[in-house]
Amino acid sequence: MMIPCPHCGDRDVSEFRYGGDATKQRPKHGTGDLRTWHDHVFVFENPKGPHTEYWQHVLGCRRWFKLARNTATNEIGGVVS
Amino acid sequence: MTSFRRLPQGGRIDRARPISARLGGKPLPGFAGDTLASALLANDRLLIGRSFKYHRPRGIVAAGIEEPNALFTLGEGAATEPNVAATMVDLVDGLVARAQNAWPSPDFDLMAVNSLLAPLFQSGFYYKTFMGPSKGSWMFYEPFIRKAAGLGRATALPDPDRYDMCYAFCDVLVVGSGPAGLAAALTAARSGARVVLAEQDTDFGGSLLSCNDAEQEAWRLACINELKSLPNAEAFTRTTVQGLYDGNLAVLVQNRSHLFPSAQKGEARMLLTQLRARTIVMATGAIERPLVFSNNDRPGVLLASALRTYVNRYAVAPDKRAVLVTNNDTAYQAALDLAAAGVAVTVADHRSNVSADILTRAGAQGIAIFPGSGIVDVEGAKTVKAVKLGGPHAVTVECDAVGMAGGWSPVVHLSSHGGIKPKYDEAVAGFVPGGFPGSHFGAGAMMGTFGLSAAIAEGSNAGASAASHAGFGKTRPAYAPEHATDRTYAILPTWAPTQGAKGKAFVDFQSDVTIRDVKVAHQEGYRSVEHLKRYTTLGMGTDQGKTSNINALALMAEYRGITIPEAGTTTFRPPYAPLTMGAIAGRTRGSHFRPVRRSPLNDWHVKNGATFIDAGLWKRAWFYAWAGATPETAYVKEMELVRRGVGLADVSTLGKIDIQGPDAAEFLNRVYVNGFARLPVGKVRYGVMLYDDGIVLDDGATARITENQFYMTTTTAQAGEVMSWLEYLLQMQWPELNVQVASLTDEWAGMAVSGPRARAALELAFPEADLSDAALPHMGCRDFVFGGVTVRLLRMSFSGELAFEVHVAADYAISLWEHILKAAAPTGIKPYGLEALASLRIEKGHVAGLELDHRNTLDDLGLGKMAGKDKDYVGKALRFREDCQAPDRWSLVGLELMEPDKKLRGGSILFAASDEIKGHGRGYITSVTWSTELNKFIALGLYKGGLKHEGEEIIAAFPLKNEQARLKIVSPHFIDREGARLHA
Amino acid sequence: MSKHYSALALARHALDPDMPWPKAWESPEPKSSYDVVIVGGGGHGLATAYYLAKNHGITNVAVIERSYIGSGNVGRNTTLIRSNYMIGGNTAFFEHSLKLWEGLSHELNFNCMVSQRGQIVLAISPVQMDVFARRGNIMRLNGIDAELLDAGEVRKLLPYLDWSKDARWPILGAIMQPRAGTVRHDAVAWGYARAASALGVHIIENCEVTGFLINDGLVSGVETSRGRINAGKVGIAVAGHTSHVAKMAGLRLPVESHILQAFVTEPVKPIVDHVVSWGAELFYLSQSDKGGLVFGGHIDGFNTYTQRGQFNRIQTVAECAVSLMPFISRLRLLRHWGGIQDMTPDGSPFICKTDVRNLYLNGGWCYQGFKATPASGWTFSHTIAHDREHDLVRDFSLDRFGKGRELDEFGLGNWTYKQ
Amino acid sequence: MLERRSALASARPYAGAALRIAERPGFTLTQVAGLSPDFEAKLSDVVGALPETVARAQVNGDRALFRIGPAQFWIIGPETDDAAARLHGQCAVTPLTSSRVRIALEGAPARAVLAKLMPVDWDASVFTPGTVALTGLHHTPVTVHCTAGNAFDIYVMRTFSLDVWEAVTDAALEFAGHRTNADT
Repeated sequence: MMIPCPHCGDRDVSEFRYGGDATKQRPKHGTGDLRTWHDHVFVFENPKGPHTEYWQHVLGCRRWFKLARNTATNEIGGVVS
Repeated sequence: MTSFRRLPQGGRIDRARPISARLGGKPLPGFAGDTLASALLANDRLLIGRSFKYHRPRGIVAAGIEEPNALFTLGEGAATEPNVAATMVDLVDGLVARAQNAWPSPDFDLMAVNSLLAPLFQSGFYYKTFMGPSKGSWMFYEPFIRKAAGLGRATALPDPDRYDMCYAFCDVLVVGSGPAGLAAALTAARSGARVVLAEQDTDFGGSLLSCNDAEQEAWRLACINELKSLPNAEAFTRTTVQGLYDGNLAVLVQNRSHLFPSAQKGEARMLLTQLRARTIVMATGAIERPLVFSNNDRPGVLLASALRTYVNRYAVAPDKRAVLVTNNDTAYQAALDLAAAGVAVTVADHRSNVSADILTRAGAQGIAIFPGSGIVDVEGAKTVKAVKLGGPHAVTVECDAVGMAGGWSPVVHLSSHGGIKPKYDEAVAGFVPGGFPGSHFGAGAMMGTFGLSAAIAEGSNAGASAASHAGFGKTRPAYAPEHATDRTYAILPTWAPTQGAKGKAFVDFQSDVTIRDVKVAHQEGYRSVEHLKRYTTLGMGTDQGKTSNINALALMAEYRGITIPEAGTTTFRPPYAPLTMGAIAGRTRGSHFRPVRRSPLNDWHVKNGATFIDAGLWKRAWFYAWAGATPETAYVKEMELVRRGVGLADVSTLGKIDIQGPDAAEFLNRVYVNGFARLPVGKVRYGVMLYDDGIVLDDGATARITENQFYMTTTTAQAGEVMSWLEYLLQMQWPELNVQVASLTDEWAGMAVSGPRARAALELAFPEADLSDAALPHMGCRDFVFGGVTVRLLRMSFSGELAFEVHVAADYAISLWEHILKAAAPTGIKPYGLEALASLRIEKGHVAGLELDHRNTLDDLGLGKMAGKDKDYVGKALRFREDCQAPDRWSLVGLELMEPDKKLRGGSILFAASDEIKGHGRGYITSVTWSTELNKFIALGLYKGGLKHEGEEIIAAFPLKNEQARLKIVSPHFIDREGARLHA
Repeated sequence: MSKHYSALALARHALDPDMPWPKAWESPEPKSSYDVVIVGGGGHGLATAYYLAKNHGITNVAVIERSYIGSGNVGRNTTLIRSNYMIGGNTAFFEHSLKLWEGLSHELNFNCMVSQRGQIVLAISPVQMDVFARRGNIMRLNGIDAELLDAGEVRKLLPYLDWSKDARWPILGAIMQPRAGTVRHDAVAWGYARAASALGVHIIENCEVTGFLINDGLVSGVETSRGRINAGKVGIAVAGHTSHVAKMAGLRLPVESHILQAFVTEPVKPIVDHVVSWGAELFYLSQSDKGGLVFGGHIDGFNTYTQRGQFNRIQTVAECAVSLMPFISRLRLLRHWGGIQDMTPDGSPFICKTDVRNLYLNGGWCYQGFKATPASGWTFSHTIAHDREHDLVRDFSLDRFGKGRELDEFGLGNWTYKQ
Repeated sequence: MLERRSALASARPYAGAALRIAERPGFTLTQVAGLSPDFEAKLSDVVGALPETVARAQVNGDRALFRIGPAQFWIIGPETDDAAARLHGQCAVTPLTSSRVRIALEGAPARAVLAKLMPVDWDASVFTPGTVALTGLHHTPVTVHCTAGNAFDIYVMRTFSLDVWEAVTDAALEFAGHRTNADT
């Protein structure tokens, strides 16, 4: 796969680290009960199709970003702001 | 008697350059341009091996990569390479080859008795027996089965050769250099696009190399010359496109084995290229199918197209007569070329109607044609003697060779690597690409286009489309040679054998799968293509069923009474052909397997007799020669040095992070469980951070340098994780915080000066600096300039002694380290290594390594009290999950060995004195050391209920060595509990 | 026709080539209703159906498979079996599984080629030796075989490893489980299918479940591509696709689908006689009876359902193979393929009841689905039959994360993609 | 006085007829990051024009500037560079001179060698002088700067530098006239 880094452009997937499901809203710091945090940390959307994920260009500019990617085809949808 | 011979002239071999290779210890003469296969035929060596299961005599079937039978072991000693197809090996001086799967020799093979037991070895054989008499019986049979299986023999010696890897980028990749591929590459290159042409063969031209037409040869050379003249085009031979991966990544492997063993230093036997192509044109051609009939595996039975290649390209022909059996028109190209070479040819054509054009052209060459007939049986065991024809012309024809023309299977592998299934094309009687993504194009035989001018036209179009898709507009197509005609490919699909003979009719030669095996699979219900393949092993050989898959699929469809498309298709996975493991690994092996990370002080350690130990990627000084030769003894002396005097340790591997910004304090206050908001400037604080799940992520000391700048340290192991975690929180979750982080791990070196005489040592090293307890109290921090360089002093202790960490820019580390040792020599200061470092912290009860294993909570580690009650921090919510708060969780304890004569071991399982010694125990030992203070073995461990059991005597069990020992549970702080030494 | 397989039966068929073998399993039309419907005709689903019939006398059972049976991970793994587990909730379950493996060919009258050639896990640091020791000690204390080997003993067994000074990490020793080994993976699906079919279980291929029939929290059947099928109870065993099948029943799960690649070389004569695993990086290798070296490594590491692996992971694994066993450099890779596996935060599975009554879940197997197959079927069938979790899977529950009762066998923390 | 010591002091030198690989010391590396909206303005007051994109270096006199991320720059100056001091208090300033080793690669085969090491398009028509890439070399982060036709500076992490040196010189083996005590 080629992953589009918002700053460095298309780069080989080997330069990136995957950061998990980005469709979930992280509770604001200091808020959220046990159940909310449980769902945020442990439950995954895991769709077969369009998805949004966190990636970091760790062997590059070290930017984290949200990436739209289709888990059924590995098609890249682009960076999500 | 002779079956095959070298023709006096013709072919693409260089008769001026004779080659002497060796086969099975005997010379195998040939010419430059020969393959091992063509040389074998030229020397009339038909019988070249034995089959996998039945050990039947086998010969060469093909002239290309699809060869199922002719596998040899090349090279000797460490350079041994088994299972190489003779058709893909250049005949070069020094080549050494051996036959396989036959003992003592293919000619006289003892295992041939297998063929007598043949009726037993039908599909599913293994699944139905070898179960008795008792449960474990398979273990008795397995060794024999394993010995019998397994093609060639590999060497256990390390591969002596070099393999290389590179990355490349292009606009248009053209796969295959046949007529379509050459046209595509040329047309694309003329547009100015960056073009790469990959050809698997030793020369460009594909099917043109097997022709004997002067005009076509001229066209081929013209294309190649123009292509080579264009600066934006690159063309590679011996280069197989092994697979296509996401993002148009094509993996090309160039095989340079023909240069070995005489290769130059640094020259690679194979080069793997990861090529990112904007667009891809596939012109991968087609592979001819055999026909299935009784004894169709006899040596001398080849593909018709192979016979044509051998006669035209290698000038090797059957001695007198060849019989071709066909169900389509293309066989006649072979027939005519063989006839032209003086071979008498008989054609048995399954079709009762053969076109007039063919009849006249063939008749003119004296080729006998028997319409409506096929081969019933083949006579001869180790070579073909004659064939029995069926149908209206039931005659027996003596011959030296048989050519099978069962129709063509387009090479759709690459097009389906991307996940698009091939679709069946009735007219072609084969599978063609099921479609292409926008950036892929196809041309020529792989699309089912078999005519020469049609293929060239299609290639030109594909090349133009690919170029324009890659953003290159104008180009000029490559036109076909003037007299190029489109020979017809009328085919009457015939899958089942002509009836009337009892001999084995093979579908898959290499896996020894007969038509009967397919029947049995059908009977037993293994009917889906995948079941058929897995149950009969059909198509699972090194040839990956290139010649057998379609025939088998068609036969299964016939038995099921459904159409071929209904029966399904086979999925093609990379690699296209067997791919040398060394080529995939490239240079990344041995000492280069993974990077080595070295401390800025590394060179000093090396020079001064340190023994190193791996800690993740780091090489760390384990212990020093001054203290002893083995870790067991050395670390104890180094511990004593620190407890009684002063020692110097390299702690540069600690993670270090620069945290700056108006919200830096708030940021740290969030990520650490304990408060950092009000940490005064010039102070250091020990902090612990959790992950969102409430489990301990890491710990370390962080200093406040200025109001808005902090200097964080992490554990060596978690440094990378913590850095990414902080970046994630700042960039993705807490945009409201104005903070910048930067890694200082490589910028700053760190050295710990520890021991009662630490202050004395540093006062000698830094005479200008006031290091009194008042000026620099415990957990104080100060920067000052020494020798023109900023030095950062942090007064903190991992060992429990009075200690300082001296940090300095890495460039100056060795200079400062040597200065301290020299200046402080009167204090007896010496270096100590990782083993002592880790042992001292155990005595002090600091958690590390195995105590921080992502399983433990703050409270498990006895750090619960650190967490701010009325403060929020990452992981707070889930920290309070039910079981995380359970009173009887395994938590940190200190352990003392009660039996002086015994040894304590890490990984021991803990039990209460009254427990039966079985099950999972009540905990385990994480870290062990000899305590120089207590003169006994002590340990840290996790124990159910933890320090509630302080003072209890328990048992440590180590059944792997049948050891048990009595321990006492004590506080994990074995020394100086009130911390007097720290504040000295 | 010989229904029973044996050398004798083979001989009879050899003498009379025209005598046909019976179908291994029947393929009937689906009935309108069953006592139990198992969704998923993989190893776990088929084993579950077999033990429902065999252990619990429930034979009115249908196994519903979207494609052909065994088309999922049971046919896409590296065929390893072992029971070297150290966490309380795991040890007994996987040892029970290994015991069932040991008798499986007899039990099913189908040779699954259960080969207990022993697994050797190589340690590269003193700390790792301690970790392995803890594992081995727990195994011994639970009646499971385990040996601690020093470098010399390992070298005698595996002379072909890189013992040179060039090795990036030295091999300091190993933990060995002699009873661990390999199994012919496809045979497991076929053997269970044949045995279940013989007991009356319906095996329905090419039938995709498209929905669940659920009324006020109670499941009563499934909608399929071949029509509605009513069921008293429904079990889901579709590892790899657990999330989106469970989603049809309104369940959201702690599961993320990832691809794990597997590799096989061309066949060569016997050269590797054990299962060998490495402590430097996740890597495991054995030689199949056919002669191919079968091996694998870490998941690609991101959420995907495509069965196409990334090439950089292929490189990583090849680098491990060539660096640990330098002779492999000259052998050739024949095939590589990908299996989609459920990854869970703690790397451990689920066999449990769900919020929907009479709907049961089996999934989240991560790397360990194949070796678990017999015990999974054994305990899942019990859970379904008694509407109560079997004792061996008490900890394989969905609520363990909420309770803070993770089963983190390897201390890797709660990250699906780092397991 | 404390003396500097190169992280490559014990590296085996590389000698090739057409290719030069050597450490290029003698620079000051300062990482600056913005903490206020007017950061880039303040920065250019001190160091001049800033690079437009992450892919291009801006050379102002004896300083080269890389944009390594949003509101983040590297300033590569001479050993005596005072940029850090002059920027103090105006943004986050992090001296990183010791953290990186600069390896210079020069000669006709340079692009071929880079292509063996990093998944970036090194074609002369694409990676022109002034181009910068933040990428990975043997699992470690590196910054590559094309300083002229076939001349490149590779900034590698100090603690990995000896290993990266080995990786680069090994990749360049086929271009080595000889590699000093290569066989020891």
